Amino acid sequence: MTTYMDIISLLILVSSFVLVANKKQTSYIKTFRIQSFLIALSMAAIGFRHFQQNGRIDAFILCALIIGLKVIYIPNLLNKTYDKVEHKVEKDFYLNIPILTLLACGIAVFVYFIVTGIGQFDNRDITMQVVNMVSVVLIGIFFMITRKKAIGQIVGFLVVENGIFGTAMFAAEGMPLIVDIGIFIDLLTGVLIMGLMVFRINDKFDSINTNKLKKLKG
Amino acid sequence: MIYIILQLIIIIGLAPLMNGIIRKIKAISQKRKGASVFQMYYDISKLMRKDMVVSDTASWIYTAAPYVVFGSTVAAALLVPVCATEGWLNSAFMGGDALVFLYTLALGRFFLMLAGLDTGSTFGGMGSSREGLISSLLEPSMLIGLFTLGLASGSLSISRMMAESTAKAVPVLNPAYIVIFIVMIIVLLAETCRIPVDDPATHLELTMVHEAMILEYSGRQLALMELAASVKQLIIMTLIVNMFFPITFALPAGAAGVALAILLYAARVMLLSVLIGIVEVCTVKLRFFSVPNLAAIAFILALFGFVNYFVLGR
Amino acid sequence: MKFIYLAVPVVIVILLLFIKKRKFIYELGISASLLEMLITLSITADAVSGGQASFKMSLGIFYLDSFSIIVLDIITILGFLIHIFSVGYMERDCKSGKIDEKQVRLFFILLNAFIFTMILSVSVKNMGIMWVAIEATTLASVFLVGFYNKRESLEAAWKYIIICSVGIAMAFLGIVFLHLSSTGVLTHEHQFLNFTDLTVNAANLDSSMLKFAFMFILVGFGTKVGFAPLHTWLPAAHSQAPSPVSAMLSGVLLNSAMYGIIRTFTIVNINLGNSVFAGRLMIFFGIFSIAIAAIVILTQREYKSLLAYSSIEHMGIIALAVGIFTPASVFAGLMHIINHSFTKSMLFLSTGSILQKYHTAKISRIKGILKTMPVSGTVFILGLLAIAGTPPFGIFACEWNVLLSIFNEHHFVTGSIAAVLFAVIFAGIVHCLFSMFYGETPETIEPGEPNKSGAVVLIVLFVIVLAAGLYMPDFLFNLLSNASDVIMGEI
Amino acid sequence: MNLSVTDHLFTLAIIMFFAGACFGLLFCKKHRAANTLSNLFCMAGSAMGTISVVFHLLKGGGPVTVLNSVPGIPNFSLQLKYDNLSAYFLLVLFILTFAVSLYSIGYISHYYGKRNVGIFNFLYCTFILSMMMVMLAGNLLTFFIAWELMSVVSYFLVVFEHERSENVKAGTVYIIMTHLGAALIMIAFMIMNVLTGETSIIGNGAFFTALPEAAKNACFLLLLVGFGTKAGIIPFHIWLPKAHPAASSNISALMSGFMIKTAIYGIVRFIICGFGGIKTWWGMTILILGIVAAVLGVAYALMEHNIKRLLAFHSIENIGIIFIGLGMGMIAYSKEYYPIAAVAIAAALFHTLNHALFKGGLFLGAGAIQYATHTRDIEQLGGLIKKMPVTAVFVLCFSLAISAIVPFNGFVSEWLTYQSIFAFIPKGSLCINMISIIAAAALAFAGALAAVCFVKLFGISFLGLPRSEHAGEAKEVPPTMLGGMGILAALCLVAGLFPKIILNLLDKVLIETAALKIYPNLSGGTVPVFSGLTVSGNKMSMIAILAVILALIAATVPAVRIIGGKADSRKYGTWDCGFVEINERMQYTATGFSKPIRIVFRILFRPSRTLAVKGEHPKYYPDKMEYKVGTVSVFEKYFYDVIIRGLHRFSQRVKLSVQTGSIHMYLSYILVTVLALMLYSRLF
Repeated sequence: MTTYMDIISLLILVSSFVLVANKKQTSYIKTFRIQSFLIALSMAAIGFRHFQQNGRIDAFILCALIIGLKVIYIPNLLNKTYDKVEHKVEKDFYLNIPILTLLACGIAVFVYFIVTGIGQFDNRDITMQVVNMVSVVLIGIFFMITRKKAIGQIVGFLVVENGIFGTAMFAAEGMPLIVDIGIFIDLLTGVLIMGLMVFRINDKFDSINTNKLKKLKG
Repeated sequence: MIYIILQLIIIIGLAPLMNGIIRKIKAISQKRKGASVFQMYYDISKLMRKDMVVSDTASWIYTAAPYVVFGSTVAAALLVPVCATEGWLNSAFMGGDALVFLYTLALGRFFLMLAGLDTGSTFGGMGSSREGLISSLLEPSMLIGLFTLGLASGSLSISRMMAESTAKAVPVLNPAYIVIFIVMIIVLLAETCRIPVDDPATHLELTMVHEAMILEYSGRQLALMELAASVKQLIIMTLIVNMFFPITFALPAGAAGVALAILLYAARVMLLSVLIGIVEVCTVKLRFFSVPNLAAIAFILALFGFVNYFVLGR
Repeated sequence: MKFIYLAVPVVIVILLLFIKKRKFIYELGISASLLEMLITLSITADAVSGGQASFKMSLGIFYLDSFSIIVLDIITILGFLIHIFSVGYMERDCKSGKIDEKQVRLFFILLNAFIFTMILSVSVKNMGIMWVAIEATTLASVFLVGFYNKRESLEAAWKYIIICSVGIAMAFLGIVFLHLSSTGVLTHEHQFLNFTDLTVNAANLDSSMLKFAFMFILVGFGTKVGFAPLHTWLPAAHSQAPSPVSAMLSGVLLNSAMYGIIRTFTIVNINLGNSVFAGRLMIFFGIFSIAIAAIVILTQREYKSLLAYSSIEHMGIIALAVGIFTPASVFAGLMHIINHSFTKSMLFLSTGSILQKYHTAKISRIKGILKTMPVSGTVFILGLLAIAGTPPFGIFACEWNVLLSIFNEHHFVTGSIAAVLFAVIFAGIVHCLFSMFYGETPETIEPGEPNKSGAVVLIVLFVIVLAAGLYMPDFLFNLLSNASDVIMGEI
Repeated sequence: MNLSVTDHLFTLAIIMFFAGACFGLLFCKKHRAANTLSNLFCMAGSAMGTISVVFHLLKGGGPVTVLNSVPGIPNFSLQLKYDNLSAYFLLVLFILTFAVSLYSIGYISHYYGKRNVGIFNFLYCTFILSMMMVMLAGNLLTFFIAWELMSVVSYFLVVFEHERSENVKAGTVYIIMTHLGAALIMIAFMIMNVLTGETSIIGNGAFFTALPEAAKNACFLLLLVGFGTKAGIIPFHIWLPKAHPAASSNISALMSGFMIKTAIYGIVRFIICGFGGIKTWWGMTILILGIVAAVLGVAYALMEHNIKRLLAFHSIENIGIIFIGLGMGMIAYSKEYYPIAAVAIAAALFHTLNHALFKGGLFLGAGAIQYATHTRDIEQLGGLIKKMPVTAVFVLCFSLAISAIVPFNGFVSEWLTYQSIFAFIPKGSLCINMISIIAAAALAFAGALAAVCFVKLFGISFLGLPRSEHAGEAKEVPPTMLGGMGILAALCLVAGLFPKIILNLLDKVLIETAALKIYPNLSGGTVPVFSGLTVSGNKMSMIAILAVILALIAATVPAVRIIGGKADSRKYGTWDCGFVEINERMQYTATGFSKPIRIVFRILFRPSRTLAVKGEHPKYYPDKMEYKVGTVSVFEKYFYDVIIRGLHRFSQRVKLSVQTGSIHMYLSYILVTVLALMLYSRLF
């Protein structure tokens, strides 16, 4: 079981690397879809275990929510948004891809160094998974830092959310259900609001390049 | 009381003579016959009897100034015993406090400078301005000098300082005293508007200081001003002779002693006047803005005298 | 039944969805917020009069103790006052054609939603739900920040939502670790993540995990609180939001985020047995925030962002006070929370009047406020002195106590730096802002208060601020000392 | 607690000032009523206050508590009480406020209908109350609150005429400086409070003796800089010459006459009395600061042509003189020569009173000039002695007093300072002696320059011909204003002639607060003409010297008459060198008057001059010539401006490099913070 989980978490991490290496906005969304699917997969695995152990189906509900929201609805929404805003052909990221991936790798190594220092993580079977998920969170932020377009930032934010959700899932086998549901509501509203704002930004600035939002200095 | 009256008579009586002597010395050096040494007495009595011309612009300050200047200068004179006899020293007004002496003179100077400004004439203002600079530059040196002498005698009273000097065999040979002596000579020259600081004989606006301030005065007011100036000169001379060249031998008691002391005093101040006359002859007037250098020298010397007193004198 | 106050804003939001008339909207908003305030005040009164035991009340996931009551009271009292002010403010905006009727309704809906999320965040004991509520505060207020739909406000709103969401995400990571640290200690699922249970069992939690958790929570909620260098959204959002919203953000929202940090801080400190690890972090962030604010305030050009920096400073002071972690310092920190909320809301509300009169946010374009608006102007200038820590206002009393408690722990250098920085901030405020008050009113501007009911609110707030510096009633003292006991770990 | 009648009178005095403040606000709309009533209340309060503090000083009997309130906030008790030291300073305050309030009745009339007089009166009364509160503060907190209140209220008074942007700037500089000073004071208070657990400051004995040595030194420096900023010692003086001219004259009189003295009170209260032990280097520091302030203050004053700026610089000089006294006293105290210390500190405190009297008076005089001529530039004045004869007499008295000329009070305190320096020199080491003698020289120099400066002030503005229409059309000011100045002038003379009245009070003050006795070294002094004030054998009696001078003048007048006979005096124009009739533009100007000093001390003033010739062909046919002389404030240019510019640049840089506007940058802050904290929690 642990090995299986380790592999999936590693895949999730890898999908983050892929995300950082992506160049086009549409492929961000695709990668995100894949990553969410991987999380749903692991949620399902945990769900099976829970069901076997004490017949609870919390995890299945969550799994369904993930698939519904993160694998289907939100990526579609983002795609629609993407279609509706104007596009100019321009580089969407700072630095270049190899350096970005290297830095992302560096973050993962750093997290490994830090997390293994925590007493409780010395030799527990979830260590690897926690390391991967925390890395996903930080790489998500890193992704947001490096992307100029608003869509990229939304995706980055979603990856961060994936990461924290993943951490909760792998490390603690999920939070209390009510918390998880709350998170989903927040996430959904957040993405809706962000999507709405992307339109408005596009309206006012004729672009969704957030690098142009620089009027409020000092 | 008798001493105070004597003091008044001697100071006011002798003061114009000093000017006469100095002028005579200068005349002699220039191979002139020159006026009589008593010329200033004639001038003053003549001026006393003349009518006055007062500027329309002038206010009561102008009228009051001669009296205040004269009054305060003579009051300051009461603080400086002319003869270092015991009775005289003891009766010196308030022990002759050196600080009161300095600040009483300052009262006179204050009114003198105001009077210069009162008529609205440019000369007066110029004189006041210059007088202000010179007097303030020399004030610290004078103070340190008096402080040092005071420390040697343990008191700031001028009569105590004189008593101390009298007690010393030849005070001027004491290093601190020599230095302070030089300082006092510089102060004397500057305060009484003599060459090299000011030339009392000229009425050229570029150089005048004291004469410029009293330019508008005439008649008895002028007489009082001139008299006050010479009194001031004499009291500083008195200070010098009694501090640095005291009568170190014992005088006979009683009236004879006093008379002898007065005579000796007159002789010494006259000698000093001759000396000043010679200094005036030998030097040229400094450019006005070189006067601060002289003052700086005086200040440094005074400080040096003070240190000397501490390192060597105690 | 006590938790009924939670329902009030929800009901209002629903009702407002169906009400079209402006007048009704106003009346409903004011009366509902008044009701809310009265309920919470009655809870407070009960708690205060009932003695030690009744300070805590619990119902399912809901939970109130004296600390939460303090923050809750601040929210509802300011909620009420800001409602009154907003009515005048919106009316004027509406009349001048800046916004339309629909937007007025939207404003009140969002305002009430915002209030709801905040009161929710301080009324629960489950850290997870608290997190959800705090995240929701961002979502509820983001359109309030971008209310005017201009380029700048949109920019501010975007930065606000992105930075706060990311920051808050960190806090969730922290909460996960908090949860992990309690594995094996808290066995029942309904105990999971409850800070009450965590505090009770704090000594048994896993220390290294807890440190990790605290650090993430500090960064996460710290973003919302506005600790430098995570404060970056704050000046932008405060300067672009309508003034009542700025008042709400600065006076109320920051406190709820701070509430989350302090709750965790208690657990960590009990667990670690001393305040070195977490306290040092808090002190560092406190001083760093004060320093950044002090430096930046010196050359501010816009009055609202200057006030935003001042909020950063004051959050820093609170962090500093709590970070010292002695009963006296915590007490002072709590006092500071209250005083800062009232003073800062007062200031932001007065900027509302100024903005509506002068139509500019630039300091250099404003002259003669004291002549134009005697009430707002006087309140504003005295409020600025108050916020800069001048006696006899409330903030001074707090700063005095905070500094005293710092020095009492022999943190001489920290205390001295803080004191000097306060003076620098004072200098910055005077240097930058005071020129607005003097001189002649420009001819284009007619004298008079733009918002009459708002002026009354300002005076009320001013009286509170002044009174807070001169007198503290016994019940408040009890409440505060009880709350500081709570923070010190006696839960 | 048994309060006597006089103590109740004191409470009543406080109530009077409160009433004054309230009436100011109540009659906001009726300017004349507001002003008159409020000032009358202030006068009543001052009179009552004076009586009660004088009685307290004479009667003795330990500190009296006025108010003791615990408002519920922790560590926040307010305590008002007074002992002899406070009573002495309060006496100074009440005398000054009495005169100033009387003066204000007339003076403020030029605000009627133009400004909100009610608010002004409110601020005025509050200002007095806040200064009282500083004197009355019984514990550290109360002192600090009062201190800050005083600063804030006086700030509002400085910017009261806020239409002029320079007033606002002056106010800003003032409040920033004073607040920075206050921050240092606060730090010192915190240290003192925390390390000794003591908060009271008025009572028996020194409260902060338990402080460790290092803390004492630190507190000394903090308090010195903190109070020094308020006192205006160089180099913390730059606010003073800005703020005083900005405030209206009655306020400047209070600020200069008393507010800056609160710093002296603070130093005496905390450093001399509070620490229960003085170090020699503390005294030396204060002495050196005093020397610098005394000399530079008067030197800068000479360069000023704005009366109030000139007077403001003189305040710096006088604070310097007070500091010299204090410094000398502290050195003597630390070396355990208590009688000398007593005389020196008494001299400083005496000078505090004297300065309040004559500087208050001078500011009132400046106000009168401004009232009559609407200008403060002395280059515009002239000939006022004929238009305003009474004012002229009073200003002359104050000028003589501040120049330390006999027979006014300024001389007495300087004389005592000189005496203490003189008495200490035989006991000191070479180093201390060098500083002491330079202090004495500095005193003399400052006194002489002050005399020059006041000759300039009085001579240019009151004598000669009017230099502008304003001055030509001046009229004598209303009697209330003259009354205010007259009281102070009379007191200047009284304090000069009967110094023992004050010294008796000071003796009580010093015995109670520092267990120092003046009288072993000091005797005589009041009414008997020839028993002078004596310090270690040196005698001085102002009455005697005045009597002698008057007698000599009285004798000279008839003597001259007898010698000279009757002589006529004729009025005629001033000598014009035979050219056209002399006019006012040919008079010596203030700029010209101070030129020699400007040239000699050019290193201090950095004078610049520009001569611009104007006209179509300026070289050959000049129409007009413009000559400008400027001096540079060295401290502002080379010290404050550098710091301010540096800070400004630093702030800009930080602002733009932190708050760049780029959301990516902001996000990276979060990432970096997280990574750093992860490292931190891993390492610790």
